[in-house]
Amino acid sequence: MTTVAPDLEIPIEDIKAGKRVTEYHLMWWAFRRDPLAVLSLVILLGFILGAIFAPNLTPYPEQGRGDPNLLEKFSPPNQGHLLGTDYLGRDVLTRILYGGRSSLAIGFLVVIVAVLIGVPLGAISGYYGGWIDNLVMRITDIFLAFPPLLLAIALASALGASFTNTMIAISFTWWPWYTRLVRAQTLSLRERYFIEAARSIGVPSWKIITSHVLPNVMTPVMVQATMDLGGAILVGAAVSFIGLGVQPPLADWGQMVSIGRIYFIERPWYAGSAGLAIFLVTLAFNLLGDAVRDAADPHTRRVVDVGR
Amino acid sequence: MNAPLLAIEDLHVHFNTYAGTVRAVNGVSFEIRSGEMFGLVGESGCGKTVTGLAIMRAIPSPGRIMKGRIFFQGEDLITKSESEMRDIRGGRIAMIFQDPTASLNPVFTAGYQISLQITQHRHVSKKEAKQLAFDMFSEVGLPHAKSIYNTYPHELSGGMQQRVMIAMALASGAELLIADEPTTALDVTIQAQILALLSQLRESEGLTILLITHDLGVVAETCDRVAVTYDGHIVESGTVDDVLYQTKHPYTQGLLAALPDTVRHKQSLEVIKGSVPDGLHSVSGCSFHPRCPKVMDICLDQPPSLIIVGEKEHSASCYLYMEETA
Amino acid sequence: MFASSAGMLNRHQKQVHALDGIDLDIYEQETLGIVGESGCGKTTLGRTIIGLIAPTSGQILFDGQDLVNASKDAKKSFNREIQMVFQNPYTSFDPRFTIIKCVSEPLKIHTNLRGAALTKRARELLEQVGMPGEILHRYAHEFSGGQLQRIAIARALALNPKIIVLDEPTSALDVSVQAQIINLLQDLQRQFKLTYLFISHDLSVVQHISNRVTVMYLGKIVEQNTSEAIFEGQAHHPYTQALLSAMPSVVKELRRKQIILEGSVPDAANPPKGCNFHPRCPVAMPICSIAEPVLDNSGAGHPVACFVVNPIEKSTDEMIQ
Amino acid sequence: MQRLDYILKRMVMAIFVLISVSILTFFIARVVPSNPAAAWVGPHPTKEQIEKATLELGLDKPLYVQYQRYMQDLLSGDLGTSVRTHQPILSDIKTFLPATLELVFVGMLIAVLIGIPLGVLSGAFKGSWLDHFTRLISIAGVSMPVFLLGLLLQLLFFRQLGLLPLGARVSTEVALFHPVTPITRMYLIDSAVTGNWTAFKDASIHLILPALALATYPIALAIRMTRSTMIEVLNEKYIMAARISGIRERSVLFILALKNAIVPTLNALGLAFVYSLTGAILIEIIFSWPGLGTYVTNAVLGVDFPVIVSVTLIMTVFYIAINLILDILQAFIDPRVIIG
Repeated sequence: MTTVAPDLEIPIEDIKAGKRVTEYHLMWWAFRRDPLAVLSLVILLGFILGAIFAPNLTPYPEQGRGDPNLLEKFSPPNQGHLLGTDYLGRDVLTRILYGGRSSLAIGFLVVIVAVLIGVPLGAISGYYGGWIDNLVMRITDIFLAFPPLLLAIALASALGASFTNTMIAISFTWWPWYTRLVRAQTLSLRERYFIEAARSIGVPSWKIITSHVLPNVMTPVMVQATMDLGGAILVGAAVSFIGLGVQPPLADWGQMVSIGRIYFIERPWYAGSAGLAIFLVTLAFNLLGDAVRDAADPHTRRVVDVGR
Repeated sequence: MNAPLLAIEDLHVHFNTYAGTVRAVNGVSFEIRSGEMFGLVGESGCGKTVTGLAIMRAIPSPGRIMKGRIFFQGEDLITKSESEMRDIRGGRIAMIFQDPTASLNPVFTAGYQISLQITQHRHVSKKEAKQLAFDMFSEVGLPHAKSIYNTYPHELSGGMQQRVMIAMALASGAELLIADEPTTALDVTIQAQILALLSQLRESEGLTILLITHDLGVVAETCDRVAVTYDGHIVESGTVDDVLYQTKHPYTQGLLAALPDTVRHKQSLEVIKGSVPDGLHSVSGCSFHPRCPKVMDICLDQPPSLIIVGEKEHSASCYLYMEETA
Repeated sequence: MFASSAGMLNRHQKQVHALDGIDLDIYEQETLGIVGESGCGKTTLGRTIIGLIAPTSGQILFDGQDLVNASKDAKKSFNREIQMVFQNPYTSFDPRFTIIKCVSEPLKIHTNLRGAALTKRARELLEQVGMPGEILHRYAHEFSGGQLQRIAIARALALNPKIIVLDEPTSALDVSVQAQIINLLQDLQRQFKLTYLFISHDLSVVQHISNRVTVMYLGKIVEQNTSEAIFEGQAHHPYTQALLSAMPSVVKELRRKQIILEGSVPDAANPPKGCNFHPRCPVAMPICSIAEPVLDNSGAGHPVACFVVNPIEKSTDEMIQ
Repeated sequence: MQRLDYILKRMVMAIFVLISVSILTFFIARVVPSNPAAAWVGPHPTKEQIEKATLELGLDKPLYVQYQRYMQDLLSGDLGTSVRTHQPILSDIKTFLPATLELVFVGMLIAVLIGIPLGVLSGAFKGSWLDHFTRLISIAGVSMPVFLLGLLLQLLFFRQLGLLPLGARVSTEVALFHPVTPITRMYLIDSAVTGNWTAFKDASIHLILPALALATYPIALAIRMTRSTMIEVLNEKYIMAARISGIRERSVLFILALKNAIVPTLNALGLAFVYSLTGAILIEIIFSWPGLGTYVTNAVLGVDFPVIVSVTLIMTVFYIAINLILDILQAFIDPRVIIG
């Protein structure tokens, strides 16, 4: 009825030889065998390193910081400017490398803040249940009732257009998803006896949460966080596109598309390369998330418990 | 003696996993006669459920029937096409499972599910199907058939759900019912109800039942004949009286001795040392030899075959009895 | 989406009497078996005794001291004395913990053992339950159900408890493994002078291991007697009789005339009036649907809660009210 | 009865969420800005303007009084005045909202018609070429910035192929010589009702590119969610039981499995809707679509704070309403939802 998936090889000899094989070993093992995962990792590393070492990589670091070069306005891609120049004559590739700084930073910061707020709240809510759970869930209801981009726009404009405020505004809309996710995971963990066993021994609740609950919810959180890095970059770009967020002369991908769209039909390279950068990075994070999920799922990894 | 309704010959089912080939069923042969209740008994991982699924030709994904023949009313099921099998599944052979809650579709009423089953296999109108469903419900002892018809599974108790499953299984006139641990998830008093129902259906409908179970007590009380499986093959088979009370194979003996009700209160139970092989690492010779208290040299290299060891085709696969019969 | 399962508007749920007026004594070094079908409250009872659930009312006395209203410190010391082994060995261990971390968790909470001394104690515990000490650094998923249940017993023994609550410890295991675990439990009981509360739905196992047996139905005790008596013809409550008759057995002498009960256990949130068992009882009398029988020695010489066994003479009117 | 209970409960919940949302927007409007009065009057306020706004909004009063006044205004339909257009915001929204809704509904329709069937097939035939192709589309779809997609579509269909217009709701000729009579202000409906088929055709052509761009993310989302629920459902025991009892594969997939998978898919639609709403903001800029998105973007550029807050509130109300409808729909499909 169903097709037979190709058999994977797993370090069965290691298991037999008594080497310590943890969940993470198995995940890494499966992950390495996924070509798309490795490709996306390479793309991401490229962008991240490019952003960090931008001043050393480009011959026009001053243009990356915003200095105009009006003599070379709108030159199409050529040897000196691989991706052409923008309306102020700045090298587009340089602007993209520099713009990666804010876009990637938004992605990482938003996800980190959302995880730091959302995960503990979800664990507490799911573990304690009762009125605490009710309160936390109703609060997430309220936040999730807003269209996230709009809430971010409203907040960012209340706080004033800037990189930090964009970051705060997006994080504000993001954490409830983690609360929901971790709460659901915690509820299913509570059904398992090892939590009861710890409680019956008298392990304090905070310790059960930190040592039993949180480590066991980390895998789905990791998967979600990886995908959300892409999602947050997308929303960050949208906020910048609208005109909130990083302000010129600092470079930012969303802002570059926003300015470049006016010239796009005649001179597509400017807005196009910035948009493509957003697309590639988001795509890579999504592929990576997929791969992490597949690697974490024993069904796709096809691990049979050998001991049983 | 009746001709066999179902005859399985040298069935092998293997699962190809990353870790290697798991030989879940490794040379199973037995016959079920028309109208009897046949017990297939064994511990977890002995291949009894896979045997049941193999009869249905419904082995899940990495598994394959490697070898063997399955004759149902004289026809080999292995050679049937998928569409011929679809008529046989549910139409002539039906199967019920351990967990009725999971086996019933939660978003359809019991009535819808049984009607779908009936119209699938019989050319009847919707109205006739509904009447048939009512009849089946009362036949399996569900009161108020009309209200059950419009009930969702989650509104029924476990025992009632299993009755609905049985009604669905029999609705299209199956002759053979494969019941895979049908009472394991149920309470003792409900188990008694369901077992009584199965016995009654056998009498009234002439239903043949293959009862797959781990519980020797259930076998003792309900079955006519029984086969004991170990590591994917049959170690002993015969009438229930012969196998359970004239026990020949050391494994069956060990299983019986491990039952708490066979031993006096508070005394130690007999224990079979070690644990069941995983089907992945094949054991040379008789696969029970590492755990056998009566192991001999010959057991280590040649697997024994099933031979007659007593009356009424009481057979066992054990070298202890080879000389006697030879 | 604001679709969460238990909303705050769900609060007006009915209070469910999972346990209703249970009186139970457990004596030192005995094994008290608790038998009943799903929904009878046997697991809730175990979890209440171990302190996982706080009773709505009532007392749990341990050596004469009240566990329910005890101070935090006192509760902590009770935690050492009463341990529990759970039904499903596969979920009894944190998949991210090594065996040593699992077994030594209680020791870290309640003792000052650390480092080498802790490892030594963990090794010792594992050897007591028949597991090699070398497995300390493995993970739970590397073991079979029977092996895990041994490790769970080792964890329960870590603090030298007086009482161990065993909640269906063998129901997930195969017969041959079940026998190993039962033998192990009996050996340990002798060796460490343990008291067991053995909860199970399997009468044959309970009969085998227990000194006394308590039969429960829908949150209440219906009969209590010594194990021998119950299994050798001294079962008086119609429910106990039905349970015994429904128990399939390979032993021909144990096969009784089957009493097949109608219907199934009612919903605990909505129990029947009068005797909880009367809708299914083959010998129910009119009074059974009106009044609630209490545990009484008068009819059978041991506690039975049934109007058939203990005919009412004295204050019928009072009871009907 | 139980179902009615459930529906009532959901409605009460929705009202609770509405009230909470109003409190949150109140905070964003009156508490978060460093100078709410200045934010309210727009860029470069004069001292008198600020003082006047302070009085009008009651900013000198305690918060609960301010909230009371805020709610009174809201309920009487007074959303304030736009700093830029100097019009009451409510009348501006009435003008712009239909254009956005038309775009969003057409986009959603495309998403549902393409996304859900593809998700079902992809999940049912996991591992097939169709599945791989669909997964590729969906992962690219959720990664694609909607504005880039809009620009690329323009480049291809306007610049390269010359097939479709660059933007706007209708062409200039139609606007001048066959104007759409405003009834609902959704051009497709209005032109059809008045029999203005020239305008209908023109409006349809103008809708194609923006609706397609807008639908991409929801399509991808619908595929992903439907596919994963479908896979989950097909692994259930009751599906195996149905197959083993000889039920035709077609009935198994499209009756027995699909009804189980549809409930989580409805949740996906709720999400898809909200992404369409926000996606519309970006798409409208690219396609010069005179809707709420253009309105709010201009408000951002013109620091028109009252407009931003009001549009946020209005769109949130729409989103809550859609979710309520989906919740109620679920109750009619899956009986377990009611007791769960």
